[in-house]
Amino acid sequence: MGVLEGKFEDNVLVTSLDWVFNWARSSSPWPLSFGLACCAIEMMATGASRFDLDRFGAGAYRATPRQADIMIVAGTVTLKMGIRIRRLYEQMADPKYVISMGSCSNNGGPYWKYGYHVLKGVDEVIPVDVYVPGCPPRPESLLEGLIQLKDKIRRQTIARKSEA
Amino acid sequence: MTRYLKDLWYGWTTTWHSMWITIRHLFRPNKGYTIQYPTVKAPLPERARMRLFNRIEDCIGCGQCARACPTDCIDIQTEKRGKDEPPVFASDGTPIKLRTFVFDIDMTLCCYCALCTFPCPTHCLVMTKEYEYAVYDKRDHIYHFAVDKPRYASPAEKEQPAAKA
Amino acid sequence: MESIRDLLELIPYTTALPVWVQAILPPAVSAVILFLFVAVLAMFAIWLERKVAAHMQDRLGPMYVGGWHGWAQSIADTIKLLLKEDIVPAAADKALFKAAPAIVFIPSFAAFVVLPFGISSIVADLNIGVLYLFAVASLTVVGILMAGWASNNKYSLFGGMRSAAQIVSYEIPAALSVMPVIIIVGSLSMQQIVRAQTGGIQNWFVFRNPFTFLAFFLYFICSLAEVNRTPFDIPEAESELVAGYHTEYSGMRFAFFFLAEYSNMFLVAGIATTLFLGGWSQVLPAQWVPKQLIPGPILFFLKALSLVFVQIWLRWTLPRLRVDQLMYLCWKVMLPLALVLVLGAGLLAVW
Amino acid sequence: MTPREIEALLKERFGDRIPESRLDGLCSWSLVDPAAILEVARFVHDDEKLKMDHLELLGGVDYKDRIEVVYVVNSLTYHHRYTLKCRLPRDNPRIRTVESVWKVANWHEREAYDMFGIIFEGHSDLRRILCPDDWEGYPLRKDYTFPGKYHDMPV
Amino acid sequence: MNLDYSGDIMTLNMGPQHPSMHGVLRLELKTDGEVVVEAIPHIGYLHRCFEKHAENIEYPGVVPFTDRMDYVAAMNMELGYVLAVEKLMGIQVNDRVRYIRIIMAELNRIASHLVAAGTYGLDLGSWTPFLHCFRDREKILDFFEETCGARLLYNYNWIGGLMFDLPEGLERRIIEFLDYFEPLVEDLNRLLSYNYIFIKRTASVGIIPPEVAVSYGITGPNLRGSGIKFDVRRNEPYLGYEEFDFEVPVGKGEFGPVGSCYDRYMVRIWEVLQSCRIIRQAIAKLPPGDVHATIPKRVKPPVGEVYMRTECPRGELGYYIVSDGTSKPYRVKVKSPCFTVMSGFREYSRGAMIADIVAIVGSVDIVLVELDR
Repeated sequence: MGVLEGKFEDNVLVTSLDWVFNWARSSSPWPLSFGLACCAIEMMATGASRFDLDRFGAGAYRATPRQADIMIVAGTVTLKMGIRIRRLYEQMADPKYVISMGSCSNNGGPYWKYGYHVLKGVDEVIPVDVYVPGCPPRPESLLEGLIQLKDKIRRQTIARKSEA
Repeated sequence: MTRYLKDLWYGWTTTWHSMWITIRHLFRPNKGYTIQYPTVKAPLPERARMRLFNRIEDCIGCGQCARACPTDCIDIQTEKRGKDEPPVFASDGTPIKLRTFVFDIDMTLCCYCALCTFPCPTHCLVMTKEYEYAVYDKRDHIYHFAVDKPRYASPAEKEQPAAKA
Repeated sequence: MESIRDLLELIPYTTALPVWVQAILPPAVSAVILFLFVAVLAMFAIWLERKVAAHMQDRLGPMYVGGWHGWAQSIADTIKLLLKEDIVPAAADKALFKAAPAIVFIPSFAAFVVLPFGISSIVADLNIGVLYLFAVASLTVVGILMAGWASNNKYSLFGGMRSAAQIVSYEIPAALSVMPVIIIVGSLSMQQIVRAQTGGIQNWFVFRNPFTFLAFFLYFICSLAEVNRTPFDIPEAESELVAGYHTEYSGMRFAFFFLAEYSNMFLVAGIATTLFLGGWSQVLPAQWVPKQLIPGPILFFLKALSLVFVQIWLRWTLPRLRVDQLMYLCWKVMLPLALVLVLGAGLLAVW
Repeated sequence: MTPREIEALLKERFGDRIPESRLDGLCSWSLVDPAAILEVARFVHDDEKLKMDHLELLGGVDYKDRIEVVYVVNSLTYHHRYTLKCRLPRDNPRIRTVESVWKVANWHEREAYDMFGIIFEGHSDLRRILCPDDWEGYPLRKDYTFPGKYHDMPV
Repeated sequence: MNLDYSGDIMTLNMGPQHPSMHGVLRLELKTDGEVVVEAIPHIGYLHRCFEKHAENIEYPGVVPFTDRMDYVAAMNMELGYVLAVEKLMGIQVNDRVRYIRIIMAELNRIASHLVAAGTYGLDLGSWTPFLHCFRDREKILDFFEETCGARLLYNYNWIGGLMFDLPEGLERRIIEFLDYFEPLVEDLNRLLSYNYIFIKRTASVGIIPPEVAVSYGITGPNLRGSGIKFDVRRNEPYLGYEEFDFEVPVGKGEFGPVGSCYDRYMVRIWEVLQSCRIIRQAIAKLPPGDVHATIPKRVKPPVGEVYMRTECPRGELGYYIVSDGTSKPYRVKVKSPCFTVMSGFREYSRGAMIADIVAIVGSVDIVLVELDR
């Protein structure tokens, strides 16, 4: 994802660098404070006392996309908003990740059939890393999604992909 | 002037009131407010509505769930079981007259309202307490419950035996 | 710096190096040590803030990174920020945009030079230490204004303007509230000021007379405003200006702002400690405990960190003031009070 | 006042410009001649006995052969409620705005324009409100067909 | 404030992605320095086509969609719809259903006001009240989850009845919760409401005079904050609210003119305590009964139309339902309280400062999905 990717041969140094990089990235995923609809309340509840997103180092909600690492698309994405979401995603600095939270942003959710103004899945406008199910997902589900995302980050490498 | 001083005094004291509350919370043990999720999991109540599950061996393919669903996330396709086939019964004794060869639930469309579980005559469609199923690919959220294959692979094949007869 | 020079002399062959290297080595080494120290301190302050905030809110705060209560959280944050893409907006004024974080960070770093951590642990004991502090610390506002202007973002601009107005205004009561201390000591040297307070808690300037007692609180409030902390954090007011002057900054440059904010926090706490809480001098009165039991630097840190803690405590308690109320507080409350204090302290000194 | 009394008062004042009324416990309404809507609105708002100063709801209903505009008005003084309706032709629905009577009508009328294409004459700022400005069609009409794409996002 | 400006006007776009816009409201601010000359709200970023869905889905299936309109107070939203359809069909529910509905609606009102108060603190830069409010809100959500299995969007009120009866022993636990919670309101007050900075930030800011409030059709706590005593629960009782003893708090203007942000905020805090009173009374009177007794097999109302309004935490919620005799509603039009409040935003935000804009938006307590539907 970052600027360093795919520039190095795979060797011991790269592996240990990978470990450090991925540890740092997966340990402090700062979310963009960006709530759309119902799921935003559950996202706030995830940050609140009972579930406490901060335990994973993800509690520092950044208001500006420049400083955020993960975008939690929490809620229905309408067509009017889709354009803005794409722009917000472009404003985020690499490496950036997207968690699509809830049915609506996964696939349009309950609004997929007659929603003339609803985008059917946020993956139409931005790439999504993890899909969290639920309508709205329980805070635990979001935390589980975050853990899944961390697993995904830990598997990244800056080594060049083998040609085969 | 008295108002000015009163304002100052009020501002000063209320600040200390607020600070007293926060400092009390700081030194109070976190008595069960925070549930450390991956290591400790709070038990879900009996009626929790999470992922849908269908015991397909009990399903009679009536399609009432699909009709009740406000978001049309259940896709059922059935066909009549042949006369020659052995009769099948659900666990509560209801005869299964239809073979369900497609019973797909798209959990990305589901709104977890549980309206589908109530009309089910054999109570085979239930909402489980499973909530940890975040995936990397959203197609993994479509659950295929049907195990039977349709009798005929395609509609054309279905036509053929009829034509022969 | 003297102690560093002594230390370097212990290393063999340093005398064999060219003379200019010998001249430049002690300052360079102390600069590096100070930089590392400031960075570690800021990271610790960030971790402390997150933990304290969490517990005030009945949460737990970072728990997993590094094991014990997430002690490595700030390290991970810093590495991640350093690794992030560095975006310079196309419409930004590139040179100013790139220079701003450095200009914000360097003064806060440079101000540490005159902080007396212990009897001999001070980089440079200037005889105009307090003046130097105020001069250098007020440079920060230039960087913030530059960041706000260069980002070419309206929120940043608002943040920069607010910050300029705020810091410039609060400099005055802050400087005035230091005056009672200087009147008593009769020197601007930081070490002199600390020496004037040795001999236990009763000699600290906070408890010396009522004017210095009030001056301590006044200075503390003004210093909060100078480092943009709640309730005076309007330049980066998250709910109003998104992130204020550093809205457009990402990655490493943002990390500099972040570190600067927290090192500033420690800096003003350190100044308050030096001026009012006796710096590295002991707590217990000298009549009871004639010898200083705890080393000076440790005492200094404990005192300064407890002030940092109060800053954190205030931040997670109070709402934010509005711009005009902030100015009201400065010009109509703080400034008259500071003048009264200076006058009173002067009269007391003469009398 | 009961709906019956309100209806009688309206009938007395406006006569045949109130062509039809239905009074039941669910939602008592009177049909108002579209040309007279502003006058009626002003009357129910200002009249001492009615004082319906609160416009609760303004919306359209598409009846396939006509479009109805529904005004639910309410009095905060006397706590009574009444419904006014106007029938408009479907192909070119036009009606006077009641913005000058109840200020909240501004947005309600914009929404009705957005959803049904009802043109409110004299409205100060008749733009789309919920859908984007370059949206095509009026979504809540019964014959609305979904657009295929909007700004290369599939619908 | 003098509004004759000669200086240059700068346009500042607040939102759709902005931390204090409660979702995706967009405000176009015309600013002269820190002073906002005009604030024009732009909405529709969360227009999810509820009314179109309602026309295409059978009556019981609309209930989950009404939940999603005002997700903070879903019980109240579905209650309004369900009552409207019941009125249309002429269903009389038994007393147990009525009382449980009242208990649930009032609990949800508390939860919703807690979110409102907490996020208002957040808007003004104070984080801790927000988390303290959410801590207590979780306990209410636990009750909902035990009762119907969902935390946020319940689908609990069905047409003619309820999804489930209350679980065993919940009444007792609700009373225990109230005993625990009522003193905590005072804690919240001391932490936030009585804080001098908070008062300075909110009192005499964003004043909605009563005549403006009426003209813009503002309802609920926002109307009562302006000093007008109007509550649907009291003035047009539904569900038998007339049997309960509670007060309708109105803004008193303790620290400035009536109708300021502070009054609106305090009305919510007082309403929380009144809701506690109602719940206690309802639990004391809770009769036995079957909550499924009056659920119709098929929901097919007669031809007709109905307008039903209820008191939702954000104000007066009205459903105008037209039935053509089929199993799907012909038209459902929602009177959304947030919509009317925001329509007047341009008027009552004029001349405020940027920081005040945030305070005003927070004090009217909007939920964007309900605004856009």
